[in-house]
Amino acid sequence: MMFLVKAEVGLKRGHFDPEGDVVAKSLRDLGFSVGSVRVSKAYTIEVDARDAAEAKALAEEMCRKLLANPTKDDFMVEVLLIEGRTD
Amino acid sequence: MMFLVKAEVGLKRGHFDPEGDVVAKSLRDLGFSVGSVRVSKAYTIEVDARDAAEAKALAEEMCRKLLANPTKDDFMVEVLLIEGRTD
Amino acid sequence: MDLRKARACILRVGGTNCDAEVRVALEELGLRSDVLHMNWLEKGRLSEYQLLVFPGGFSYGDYVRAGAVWGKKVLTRIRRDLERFVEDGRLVMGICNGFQVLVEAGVLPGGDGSFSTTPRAVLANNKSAKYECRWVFLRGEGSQTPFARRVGNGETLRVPVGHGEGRFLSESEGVLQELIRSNRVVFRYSRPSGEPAKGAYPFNPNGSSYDIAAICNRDGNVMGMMPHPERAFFGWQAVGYGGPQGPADGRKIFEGIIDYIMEL
Amino acid sequence: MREGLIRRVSEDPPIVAVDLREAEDADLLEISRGMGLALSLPEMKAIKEKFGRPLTDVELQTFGQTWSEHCIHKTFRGVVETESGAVEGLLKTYIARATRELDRPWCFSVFEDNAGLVDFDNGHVIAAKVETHNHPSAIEPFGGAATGVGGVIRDILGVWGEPIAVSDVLCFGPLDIGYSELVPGIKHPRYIYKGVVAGVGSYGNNMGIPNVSGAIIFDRNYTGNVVVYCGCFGILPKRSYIRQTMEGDLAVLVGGRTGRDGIHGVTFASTDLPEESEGLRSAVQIPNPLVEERLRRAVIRVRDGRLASGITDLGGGGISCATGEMASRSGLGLIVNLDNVKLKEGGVAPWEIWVSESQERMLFSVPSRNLENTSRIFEDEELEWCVLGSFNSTKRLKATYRGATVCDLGLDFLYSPPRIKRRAVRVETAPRPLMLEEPEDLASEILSLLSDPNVGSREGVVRTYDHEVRGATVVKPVQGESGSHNDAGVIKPLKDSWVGVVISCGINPFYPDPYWMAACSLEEALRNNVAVGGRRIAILDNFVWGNPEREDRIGSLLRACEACYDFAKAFGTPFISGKDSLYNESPMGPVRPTLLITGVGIIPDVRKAVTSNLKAAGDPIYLLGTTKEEVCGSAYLRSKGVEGGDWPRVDPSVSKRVMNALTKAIDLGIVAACHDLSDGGLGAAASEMVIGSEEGIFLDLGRGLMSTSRNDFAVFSESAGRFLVEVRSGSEETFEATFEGLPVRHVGEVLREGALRIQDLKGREHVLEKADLLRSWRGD
Ligand SMILES: Nc1ncnc2c1ncn2[C@@H]1O[C@H](COP(=O)(O)OP(=O)(O)O)[C@@H](O)[C@H]1O
Ligand SMILES: [Mg+2]
Repeated sequence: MMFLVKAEVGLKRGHFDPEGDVVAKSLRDLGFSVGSVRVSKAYTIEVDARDAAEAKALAEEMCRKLLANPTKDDFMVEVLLIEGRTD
Repeated sequence: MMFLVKAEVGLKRGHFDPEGDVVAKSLRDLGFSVGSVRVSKAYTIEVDARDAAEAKALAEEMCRKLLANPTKDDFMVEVLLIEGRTD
Repeated sequence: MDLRKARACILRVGGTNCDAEVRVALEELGLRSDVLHMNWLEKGRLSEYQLLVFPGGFSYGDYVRAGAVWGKKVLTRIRRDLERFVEDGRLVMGICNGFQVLVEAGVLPGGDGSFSTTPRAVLANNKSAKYECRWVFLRGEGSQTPFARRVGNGETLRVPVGHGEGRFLSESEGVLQELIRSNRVVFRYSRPSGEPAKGAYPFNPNGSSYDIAAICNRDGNVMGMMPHPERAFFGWQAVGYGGPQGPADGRKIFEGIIDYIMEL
Repeated sequence: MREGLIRRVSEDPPIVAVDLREAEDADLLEISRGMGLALSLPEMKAIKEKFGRPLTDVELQTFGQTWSEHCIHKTFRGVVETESGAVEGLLKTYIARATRELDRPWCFSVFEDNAGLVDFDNGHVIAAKVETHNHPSAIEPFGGAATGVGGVIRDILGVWGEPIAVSDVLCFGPLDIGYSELVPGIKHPRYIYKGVVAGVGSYGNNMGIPNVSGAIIFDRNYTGNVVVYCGCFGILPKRSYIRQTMEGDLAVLVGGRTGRDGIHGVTFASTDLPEESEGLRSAVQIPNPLVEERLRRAVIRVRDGRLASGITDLGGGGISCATGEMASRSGLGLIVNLDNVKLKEGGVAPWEIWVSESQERMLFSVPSRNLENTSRIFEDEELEWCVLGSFNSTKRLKATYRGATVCDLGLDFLYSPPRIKRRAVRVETAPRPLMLEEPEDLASEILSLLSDPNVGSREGVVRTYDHEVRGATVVKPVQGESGSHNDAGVIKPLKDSWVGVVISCGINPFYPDPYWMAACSLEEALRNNVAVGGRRIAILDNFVWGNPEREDRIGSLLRACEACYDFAKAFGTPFISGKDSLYNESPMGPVRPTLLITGVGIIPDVRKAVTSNLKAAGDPIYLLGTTKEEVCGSAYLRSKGVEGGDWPRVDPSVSKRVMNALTKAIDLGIVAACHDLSDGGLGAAASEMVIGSEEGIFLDLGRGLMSTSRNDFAVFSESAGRFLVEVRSGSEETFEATFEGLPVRHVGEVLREGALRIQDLKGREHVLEKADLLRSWRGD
């Protein structure tokens, strides 16, 4: 069964995020009152799995093997929906 | 009051996502059984606002003014929490 | 006007890195050029110049999207002056990152008046999902812009590109058709024969729609292009691509600028 | 460890005092390990004996950093004991001695500063430096490689150089290795490869510095030990090279903020890669090229305004090493106020501020009267800066934090660590018999070798690096529509001079004898340089070796160093800079001893530079050099998984004369195209020339100087000192006269049609169409 999974990968807290810094400054320049900004990447992946739990486990493995570097990144995986259903 | 807002900016449906395509291929190379992959950017922003509704509106304006380009991007904004509270 | 009195302004911000070679090209043709950080551009100062260049580089790290942060800064810092500059019929050129900036600022393709309030196009990431440093063939489309004055309709130029985000996409099919109809597509990526690339890689290095490499505004005095003519100015820069003897093809674009300024 | 040796002096700020006076040997070692100092027992004892007082953690960390392998090259400066006597310093005895004895007047500054400097044209000098960033790249490939590039660029800025080019040489495990063959803690080569290539490209492209030279090697051995060499080359007016820090000058820190990142990078590079590298989070560095781009602008403006009296980069050891070195090289002392340092985050302990390796920072010494003008430039360029303190005549390195003195060390002691002794055993390598039948079908052998990852096209990587930015690249790394390879990059750095800088590399880690491995690497760097028109070549050495505390590792290092001396002398090419990276060991074993030689030559007129693509049908093709049965470690045997046979050796008496004659022929304008013969031998070189051209090549192997009767050896031998040259037709006589008495033969012609036709030693013809060559080579 196809599941839609979202894996979000971002720098661990404590690491300075150069992109977030530029974005924050630029937003302030545009007149917004913002504090810090952190940028992460979100991968929306169609995963073939037996159930939601397996889909999640697979996505976590994808993070560990390719999408994230556990030394510097945190990641968070969420199963969005089962293909074709939105509940 | 400081609100934590997440703005996710991704390609509009129907737009080809070269990065997602490469990620999907790499995941398949690693033996994962995946369909398509789409990549988006998530900005986690500390926004100064009176209430959650205003925080959300401000973040949407940030997307329109900087974070998204309407030719290719969709965006989605979500208020994560009020600084200091996690409910 | 007397070329010795004319001057070009090459703008830079943090991350800009192609300003020096643009200056070398312009000065080689006798046009004095200042490289100025945008922060130093006091009000009104632009009017001292006949040409404004947004050169290549990675302004603000190309974070968010290539050219986006600088593009918005242009609007908050120098919008009025830039509008007046363009309305005066002075020349504005965006090369690579500079093109991305002009698009993000709404200067190109531009709106009905002059700038559009939101960008009406984008330079999206290359179809190959990679940075591409390679020489391409550009086909002159007979556009009525000073920048292409020395380039015949259907003539090809050999010039390098170097970018990761150069896939031109317009807001709608209508915008694209309008660009084509009003003859504002200045260069298209082509095959060596001069045939448009029709999307074929690597002739079209990024997957741009309609093989667009360069466009101009309604009046033709603002042009943005992804390829780098300043890297194909001297013959010795084109070793393996027609050099090293004689000038290289990109020079024609700068010569068009000089012709125009001398006629002012 | 016994109680009371380590005592917290203050909670906030966190400062610890360590009393070594009562410490036993075991305690000393435990302190060294526990604090991450990576100091040996003799070193800890030297510190213990020197001080009659407890030391702060800041002070001990200063020793840990300054006495690290990375900062002070203790192995290369130490004593190596061998069966046949002691060698007093590998650097002095071999590398620097070659340079000293060659005594070239154009060597402006060697082994002294952040980069080597050689004369150029119009009162300018060229700066060159090559670094390694192996361990950080193993842990975080993208960030590790990117900060490797960023770091070596700062080495060039650190001698007031304007960067004009970068290079990268990368060694990876096989991309198709199975996961099951990996050891925990080792990332898959594919992951490392993608990240490293992206990191190198990202930093160079962001900085706008063209990448014009490099190499990529794949071998199982590098699976556990990725090797990432990053080079940078710069130019500066000679008179701008200012190093005269004076008493009273201010120490000014500029650039990125200081944080916990990169802490213990130095000591980390001085020990084996631990299995649990995932825990080493603080060793990860996040690249921020945007700040370095602004630094570059500021450095050049401060230089041209002649505002500062000295400059250096912050690399290993952070503020502690940069300030200490700047003071020590000027015979001064310094007092630093750590409160002034701008921090990325709160709660950073003083010792962390002191040794942090946060990226994108530079240190200037500025006469106080110039501070205002200097700081205006920093602010113009949107850079953060602070005055760290001022230089004085005390010859002591002192640091204060919140009013307390946290460091007070004599620089003389700090910069004269106890010399270490290493023991070397000679490892004899003797050729073994080779068991391999001569294959029948030469054409298919060539195609299959072209598709070997070690021989195939590098276009997919090289095009992701901008090699044209700055508009000064003459000879490109890849060229033409099919992306064929040139042998070296040529840059024209000055507007008003035709003189070019020629950048090349040589690396041959697969020849099993370390002496000949080094000789071949050196000769290949020169050969690549000469092939495009380079001469007056300066060279840089970069050793990547295993743990030098092991006798066999140091034994092979010694042999490689001997070759460096012998062949630098024989070719007349001085070393001007270099670096060693030792302790490259992982749970999968030691790294294969790997020496990179980088060549920096000049060409008087860039318009005469030679590329490798064919120019005109009918031109004669010449093979320079003798082809011997030297196939051990060749790409050919490796792709077949076969060992044995003899390896290439270098005969400088012939090779040097061939190169000199080639230079002469190039200057005469009679060389239309040239390619050196390296990995894959004659077969690969000829194929690449065809791939890059409309035309083709006919080769008659029997006409070449071959000391073999086997076709496969004739085509795939990697004998040194060889080139394949297209000569302009009509110039045959002049060409042959130029090579009078040298091993040079007219072996074929340029064909009109795009194909490689080889007549083998038995008179049979093998035909390879360009399309097939291209397909195999590109792997599509
Ligand atoms: N990692 C790299 N970075 C930059 N340039 C590279 C890299 N790898 C290869 N190159 C360039 O590509 C060309 C071919 O490299 P290589 O295959 O090692 O040489 P050849 O096949 O000519 O002996 C050279 O110009 C080299 O400088
Ligand atoms: Mg070569």
